Amino acid sequence: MCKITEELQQIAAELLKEGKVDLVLGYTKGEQEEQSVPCIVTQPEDASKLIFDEYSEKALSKYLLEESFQDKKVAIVLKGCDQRAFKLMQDESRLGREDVYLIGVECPGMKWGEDLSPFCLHCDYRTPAKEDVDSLLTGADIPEAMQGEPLDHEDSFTDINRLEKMSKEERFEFWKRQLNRCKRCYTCRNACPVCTCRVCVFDRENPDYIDRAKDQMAQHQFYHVIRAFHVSDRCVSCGECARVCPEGIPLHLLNQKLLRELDKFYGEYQAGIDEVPTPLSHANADEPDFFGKEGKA
Amino acid sequence: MKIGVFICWCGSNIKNMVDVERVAEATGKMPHVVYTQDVQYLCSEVGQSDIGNAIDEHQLDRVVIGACSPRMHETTFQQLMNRKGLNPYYVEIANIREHCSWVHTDKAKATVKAIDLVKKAVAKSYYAVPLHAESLPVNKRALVIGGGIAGIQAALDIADAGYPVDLLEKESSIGGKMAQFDKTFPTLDCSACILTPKMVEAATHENITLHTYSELEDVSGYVGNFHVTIRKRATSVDEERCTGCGECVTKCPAKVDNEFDQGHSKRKAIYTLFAQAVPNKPVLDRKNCIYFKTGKCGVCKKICPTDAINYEMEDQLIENDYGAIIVATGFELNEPTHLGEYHYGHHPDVITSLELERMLNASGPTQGKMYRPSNGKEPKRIVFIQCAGSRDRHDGNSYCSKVCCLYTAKHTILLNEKFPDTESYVFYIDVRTAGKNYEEFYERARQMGANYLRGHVSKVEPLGDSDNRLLVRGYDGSLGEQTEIEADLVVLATSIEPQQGAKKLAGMLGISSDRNGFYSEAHAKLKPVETQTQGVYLAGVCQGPKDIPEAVSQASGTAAKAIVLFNRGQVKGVPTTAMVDEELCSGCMQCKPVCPYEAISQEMITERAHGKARQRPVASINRALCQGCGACAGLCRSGAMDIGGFTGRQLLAEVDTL
Amino acid sequence: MRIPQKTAASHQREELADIIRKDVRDCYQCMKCSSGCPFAEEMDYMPHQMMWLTNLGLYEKILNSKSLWICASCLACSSRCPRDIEPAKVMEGFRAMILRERGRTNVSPVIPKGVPRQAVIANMRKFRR
Amino acid sequence: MMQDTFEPKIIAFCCNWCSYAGADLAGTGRLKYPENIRIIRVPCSSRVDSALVLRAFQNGADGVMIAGCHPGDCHYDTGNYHTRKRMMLLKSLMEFMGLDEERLLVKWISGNEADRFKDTVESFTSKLKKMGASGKVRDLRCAK
Repeated sequence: MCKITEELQQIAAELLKEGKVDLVLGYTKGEQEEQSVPCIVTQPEDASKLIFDEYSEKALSKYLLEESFQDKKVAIVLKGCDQRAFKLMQDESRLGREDVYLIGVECPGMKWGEDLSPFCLHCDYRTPAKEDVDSLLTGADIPEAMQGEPLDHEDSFTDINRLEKMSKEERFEFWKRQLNRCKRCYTCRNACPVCTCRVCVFDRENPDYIDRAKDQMAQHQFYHVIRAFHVSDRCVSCGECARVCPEGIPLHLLNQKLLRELDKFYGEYQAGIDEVPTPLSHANADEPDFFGKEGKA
Repeated sequence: MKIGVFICWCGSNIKNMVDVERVAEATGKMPHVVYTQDVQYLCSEVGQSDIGNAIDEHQLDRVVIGACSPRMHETTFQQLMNRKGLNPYYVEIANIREHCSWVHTDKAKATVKAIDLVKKAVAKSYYAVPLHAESLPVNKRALVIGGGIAGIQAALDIADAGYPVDLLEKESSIGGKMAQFDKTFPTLDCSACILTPKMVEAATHENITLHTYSELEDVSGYVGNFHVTIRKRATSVDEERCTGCGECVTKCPAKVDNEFDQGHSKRKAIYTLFAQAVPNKPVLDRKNCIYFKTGKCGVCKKICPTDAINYEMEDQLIENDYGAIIVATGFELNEPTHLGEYHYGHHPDVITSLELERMLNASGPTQGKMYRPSNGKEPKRIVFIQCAGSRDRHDGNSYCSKVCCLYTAKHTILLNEKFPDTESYVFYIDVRTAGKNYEEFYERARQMGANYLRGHVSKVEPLGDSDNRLLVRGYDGSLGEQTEIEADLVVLATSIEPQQGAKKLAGMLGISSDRNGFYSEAHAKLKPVETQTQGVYLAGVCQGPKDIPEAVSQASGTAAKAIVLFNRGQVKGVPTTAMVDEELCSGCMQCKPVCPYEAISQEMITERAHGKARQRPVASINRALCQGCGACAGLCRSGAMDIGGFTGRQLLAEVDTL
Repeated sequence: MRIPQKTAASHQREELADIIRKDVRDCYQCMKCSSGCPFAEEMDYMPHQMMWLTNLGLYEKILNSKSLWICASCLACSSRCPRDIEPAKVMEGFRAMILRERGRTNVSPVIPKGVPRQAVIANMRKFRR
Repeated sequence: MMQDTFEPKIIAFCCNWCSYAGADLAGTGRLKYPENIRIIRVPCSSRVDSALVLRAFQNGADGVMIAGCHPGDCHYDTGNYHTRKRMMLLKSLMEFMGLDEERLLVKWISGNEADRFKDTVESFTSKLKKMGASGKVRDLRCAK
């Protein structure tokens, strides 16, 4: 058993025993070896169920919005990206810091099948900042690929570069191939820790954004463009959207592309680390004008 | 829902290019349209009564007009709706004249387009919501921030109109920079002689309350209803008891550099800012007070005949409500030490214009005598360097400080008058004399002997002679050669800059600053004293460099704006404001920084869910402030934010019909 | 050039003022005199510079300049001066000062090629003894 | 030839204070431009969100134009700064997805630039005529 899991179980048991929290939200081993699933522990003796490993990808913070978690004191396990998501939710008044006990864990990098997630390779915030959490557990086994400096955005999201080099028609065909597989199961949206609207626009009947477009392709384009926009500057780079997609659509490329453009023209911004407002919530005169006389339009 | 569609011929203006009957016929087939008519002139009385009669006869609740631009006659039709007891936002106008009949040449195509445009308007009207303008009462009391000449003028004007004014000043006396000046251009009026009566008038005016030695702590609210907290710093002198006899000042043993004289004299730790200070009661500068530094001394307390000294006095927080705020915070002068080539700060005989101003002032540190700080002798040859830090992108401010040309001309004139055997040399880039009688004033300066050399000085250095004089290296554009002058005194026309705290204040007031840090007016030409925040007005140099008459007229302008607001007694917002669907809003407040009017704030609502009452945050619109731009609605992810008259549903309906 | 500590003595300034009856202080260096002067190219100090040296009190430079003698007294400058200073008159004033102080004229007469007759005659006037 | 008969459909969102007024002025000045454009009045260009633009394309618009005040002239001070930021992102995402980002035109047209309005409509229309019908985002079942 790794050091973090051991310490985690210990802390969880103590918190429950002392009555500091009503429940601990963490991970436990799933049915398969290469799978960890969310788990709620309410009794000190069950704390031994909790684990933390390189398959504990799921961002847990969004559970806190659910009805069953209201009015309860919760301890929650957070990786670096999860903590960013938590911070963003906090900044966006979705939840308060007071009733939540944060257990920060050092992330060893998450697996996408055999490989490490490109998000993790690029990540320079694997461990939450000490002052942002109540307990911080470190000492993860860091795989070799992640021991050096994190990769640049360009070097980890190579698919974006590849797509950018294609012709427009090739790109269109690529996305057509990808998006035509979309079943609009909304798993990407549900897994995303920053998709936190009370009612998603795509769940609203009036105006009915989806039903109007009966053509599959047009609908998918609509959905994914809008989703990429809603996430863009608020993305905490956990990579869950792409990982959970049952059709394996690389839809993280869309919001990462937007993020890259935002960084290029308006300076780097990391949601959940840097202070709000996010880049799209403010604009000023000094920013580049693409649509003036010499602009690309 | 019963919709009536009216198509205007506009005489031949529309009819010649659009088949109006066909338009009426085509739109008449749309759902909910119960009546259509084409009319020769809809805006005429006949046309208006046609619409009115149709409303009565067919019980129409919505009206769609196909006519000229809504920018032309929207209000005409809205008023008609009002008269008919319908909400004015139940009328929708399709622009088939400016956007159709006038710009096209093919009647068939133009008719198709006109049908589209009217259909679009009908579709939009399906989702029309009734709108009302919010009006709120105005608190008829003004706050003027800054007690310089602009602030004083604004306060006096408002007070004379019969409204109470609070005048806030951070120093211990009102008067501002003008109190430091000797004479004013172009008339050479003595600055104190024209300022002091105004100061006294402000202090004694029944409608003006002075808050000196005070700063703005916090502002909330909006036009007509600002809630302001003022921090009155502890003066350690009980205002009620103090008679201003000055005994404490005389006896105080602590001497420090006098900022008012730019360090060319000393003042005591307990002091009045200057002789004619208003209010003329001393304040204790705790940083330099021996009692506060060591716990020993207490001379002032012992000597005070009325026992007015109170070492335990604390800062006071004063809270007040105002309807309008006038910002007249003025400026600072740049300390030109960073311009190494001028040797300022390294040689005592390189001084700034304000230092010279104090020297020339009869009530200044030298009682109007000129002297060289290095040896106390009278300077014979004085070199003025213009644009020292202004119009300098490299190491200063890129803008023009505007007043230096004239005050330097004034200095040369004053020097020539008082000390006829001094020589003045002025190095300049341009001389700008835009202003009434300014050119004549500049001419007079040249006439009287000032030598104007066109060229910037590149270096001032000590000459190294026994007199410790300076060598000024410049260029004379007229002769076209490098020119050196041995000078006894070098005077730098330093750059005017916004106050250090300008940005913080802007944040508190919700107003914006330009790239140079001066406050931005709402419109460069037509709203020069307003800001983007309604009810906050700008007077004086805080908005940009300007001279006294300009600052005073701007101040009176702000006063007029405040008085208009107070006379009207209420603020009426626009009806087409943002609206929040609280059911959808999660209170993420991404919309808040987008709003240019600070009209969005967070509010807690109570909601019953699962049998429990729970508080949760939502965005809330102040409809008096919101101007209805919709930038927030364009950003809102959940669609909780919408704009009346241009709701997401309405715009979608328009898009969908096309 | 370093501006000397001692510039023209007041008696010199008075003498000039006496001759020309104009206030050179009025000059604001618009340079119209130089832009219209037919001989500006030949001069060491152009008319506007002469005006400027006058203002600065650098009379020595003026009195030693070639320009005084190249000036053809065509009066183009005078007729166009927006300040009514009449630079030609100022030039004449300095020439007069020199001529009054006999022996001062160490400048040789220069008659550039293609000079109009009027100028030659003007020169004659200047160099008369 | 297709190009000769094809009439593109253009939806334009014009801000009330500048571009809509510019279009009005084009009318008052009797300038002539093609009939393909349908103008939707919005209070400010920043009111337009990407959903509206996409919806227009889905509905068969061959081109969408968003016109606002010149930067610095916005009636609401900062609205068009938001517009240019949001629309730049939308255009680059469209390009990234292989969609014709040229079909989305963002233009600053002031209230007195009637000629600019006319020129913009003319050149945009002729460009779209050359490009042909937009099919990539179009919802075929929506098309009338």
